Amino acid sequence: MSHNLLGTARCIFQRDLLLAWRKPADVATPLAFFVIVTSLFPLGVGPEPQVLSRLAPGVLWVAALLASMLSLGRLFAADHADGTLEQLALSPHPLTPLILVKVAAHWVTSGLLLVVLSPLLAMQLNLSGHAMVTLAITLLLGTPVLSLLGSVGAALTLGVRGGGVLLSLLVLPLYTPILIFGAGAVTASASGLDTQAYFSLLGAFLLLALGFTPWATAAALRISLD
Amino acid sequence: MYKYASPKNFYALAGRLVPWLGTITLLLFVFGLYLGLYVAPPDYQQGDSYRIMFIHVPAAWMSMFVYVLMAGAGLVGLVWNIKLADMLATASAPIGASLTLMALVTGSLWGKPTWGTYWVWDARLTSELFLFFLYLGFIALQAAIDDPRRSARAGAVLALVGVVDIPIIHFSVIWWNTLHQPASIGSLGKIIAPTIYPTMLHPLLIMSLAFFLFFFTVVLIRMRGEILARERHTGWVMQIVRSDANAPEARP
Amino acid sequence: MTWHTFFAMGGYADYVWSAYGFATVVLLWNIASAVHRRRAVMKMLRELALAEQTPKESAAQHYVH
Amino acid sequence: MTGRRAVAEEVLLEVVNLACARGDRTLFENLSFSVQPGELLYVQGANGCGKTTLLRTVCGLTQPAEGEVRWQGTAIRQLAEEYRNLLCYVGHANGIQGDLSAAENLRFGTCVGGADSHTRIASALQSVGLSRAARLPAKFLSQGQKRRLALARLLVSARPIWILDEPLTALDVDFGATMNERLVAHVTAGGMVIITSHQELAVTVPIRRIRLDS
Repeated sequence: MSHNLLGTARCIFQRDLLLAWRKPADVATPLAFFVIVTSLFPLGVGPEPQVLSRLAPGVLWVAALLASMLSLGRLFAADHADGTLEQLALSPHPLTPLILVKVAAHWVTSGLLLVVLSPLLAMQLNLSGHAMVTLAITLLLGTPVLSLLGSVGAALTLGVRGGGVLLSLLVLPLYTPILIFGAGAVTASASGLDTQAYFSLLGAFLLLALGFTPWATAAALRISLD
Repeated sequence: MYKYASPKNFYALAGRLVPWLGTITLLLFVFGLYLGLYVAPPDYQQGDSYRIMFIHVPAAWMSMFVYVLMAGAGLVGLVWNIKLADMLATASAPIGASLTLMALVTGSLWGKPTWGTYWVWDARLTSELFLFFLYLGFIALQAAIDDPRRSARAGAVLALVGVVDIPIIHFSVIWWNTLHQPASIGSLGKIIAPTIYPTMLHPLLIMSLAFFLFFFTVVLIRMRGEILARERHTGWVMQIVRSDANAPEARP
Repeated sequence: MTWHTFFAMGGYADYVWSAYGFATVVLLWNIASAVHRRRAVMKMLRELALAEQTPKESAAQHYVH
Repeated sequence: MTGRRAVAEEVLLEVVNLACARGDRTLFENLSFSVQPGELLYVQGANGCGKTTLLRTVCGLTQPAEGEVRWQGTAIRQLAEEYRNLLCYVGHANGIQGDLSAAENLRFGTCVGGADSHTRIASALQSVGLSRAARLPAKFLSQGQKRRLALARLLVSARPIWILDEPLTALDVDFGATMNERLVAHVTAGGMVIITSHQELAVTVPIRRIRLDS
């Protein structure tokens, strides 16, 4: 009797969450980065509430983008070093859905926590209540795309010298559409405009990324293991 | 056709093609520049500054074309394991990156007389800037991986993800640009579009063709280098090296 | 049209000629680096071929030079 | 048609004209062999001659420069999941996460391997002598114990093809003997083993050897 794909998927998801639970520092570091970077901005541009609320959507989104990127190192590196990745690649299940599960588990322990933290930081930067909700929704739709796109970069740079800096060079340009529409929605909401179109676009990006990137990441992982 | 898919035959074929392609490219450049700088009349709005278009626009077109070609070649190399396709992708990257840089610099030099400032977050320039970053990523990734096969395949995956993302980036930047730019500043493309006359269109097309052939000339030279490097253990490359070593001082 | 008005570019000489100058530099760099890369590979291969010969042979060859 | 089929079934795992390269160094070329049920193939050769690469290529992890690996006459590249379902690979890396317990690691390993393992985890841990360490985080295990934990996957997943890269390194003598018995049992039951090892294999079944560096 062999496990079906769903059983294996659940197994991977639970294991990755359990590992994150046992190594909380790894999860907390990108979050701390998010908080620190956004707290530095008022010191740089001055404490005037109008200036801060004008800059807040961009600052929060760029900080979330960088924090999400920094957490990517955790996605495959440990599994690559200890041989778990080989076992995944040799699993009798196709690699693509297994990768999707790993990215999902990674998002739960990175992007989702950024969403949870965001209202706090939005308050710090004097963002209105309505815009705060918009920020949380855009992060909820956008950070999974960041994780999915980032997984391709993380897989490509596995075991490559200068991997960390290289990863940022590969991944950040790909992130631009998410930044534009994520921050755009928050700005629009802060000035009382409709944000429906932004949400639809971010949702469309999410579907596109779900369909395309796990395949690319699986291909990249097989290349890195070769 | 299939005969030339072997690196050895391609090396010889490319060696024969390069002088011809190079000569045609040079003639097209001379003719295009003559039409563009001398024959075409000044624009009634922009005066002579619009003449930068004859290099900016072909460079911008080529920068996108080369990236798509690179991704296509990468896909062919990835799926059918064809070395020449890998080499084409690797050889294209620095040329594409340099043409993107050219589009950026000439665009900003055209922007100064048009907008009064060297850099405006115009849709075309911003897209080009991110395209440049994508090229840099591709080159850096391939440079960081020593194993030639892994390097080629990793680059191919990145180029494929990039080629899907480029239209999205482009469209996002246009959307963003229309939201944030005051209406008085139009994009460079919009400024040219209504005022294009045959006297301006002809040099533009000839310069574009010249850039296109220039790319192929240079990519063939680069591919010859790549072939030598990657096939260095084969008999035919060793033979070329030996015959070349007999007269090393004969070349400048 | 005189050469002078041609080079003046209706007052936009700085922008037009620096754009064309930069384009020329990029195009020439492309040719030079492509040719240089092929030569460098060839040189490396020659060194490799030399290194693979037995020490005696290469010493003799060196002497003949 | 039937004749061909009979031949194809006789030769199960087949390596045809295989060539592998690392960087631009060719490790081996024109390598052909086949493995039948009940056979143990011992891959020998000096360090760096491509033993690990050969094993990874037979698994399908590494793509060969030329040639192919076939299962029942079909390239494993085409079979993909179907072939991986027959395989258990223990490589240099143990595939063990230090922050998971020994039992959790084994459960995850067999689950990824597609085997339903709930009942057999405990007995497998016992037979590799780790039942008392079952709930200990794996980072506290010794090198030998980690190796044993990795090898326990073989016992749980019950696959016909075992591909083992230096399974005996870091193992103490006692468990080395147990491992040899396990190999014999697997081969006698009609399984296949492809193995590399620095230690001589003290098994009571005939060994087929290939040398890569000659």
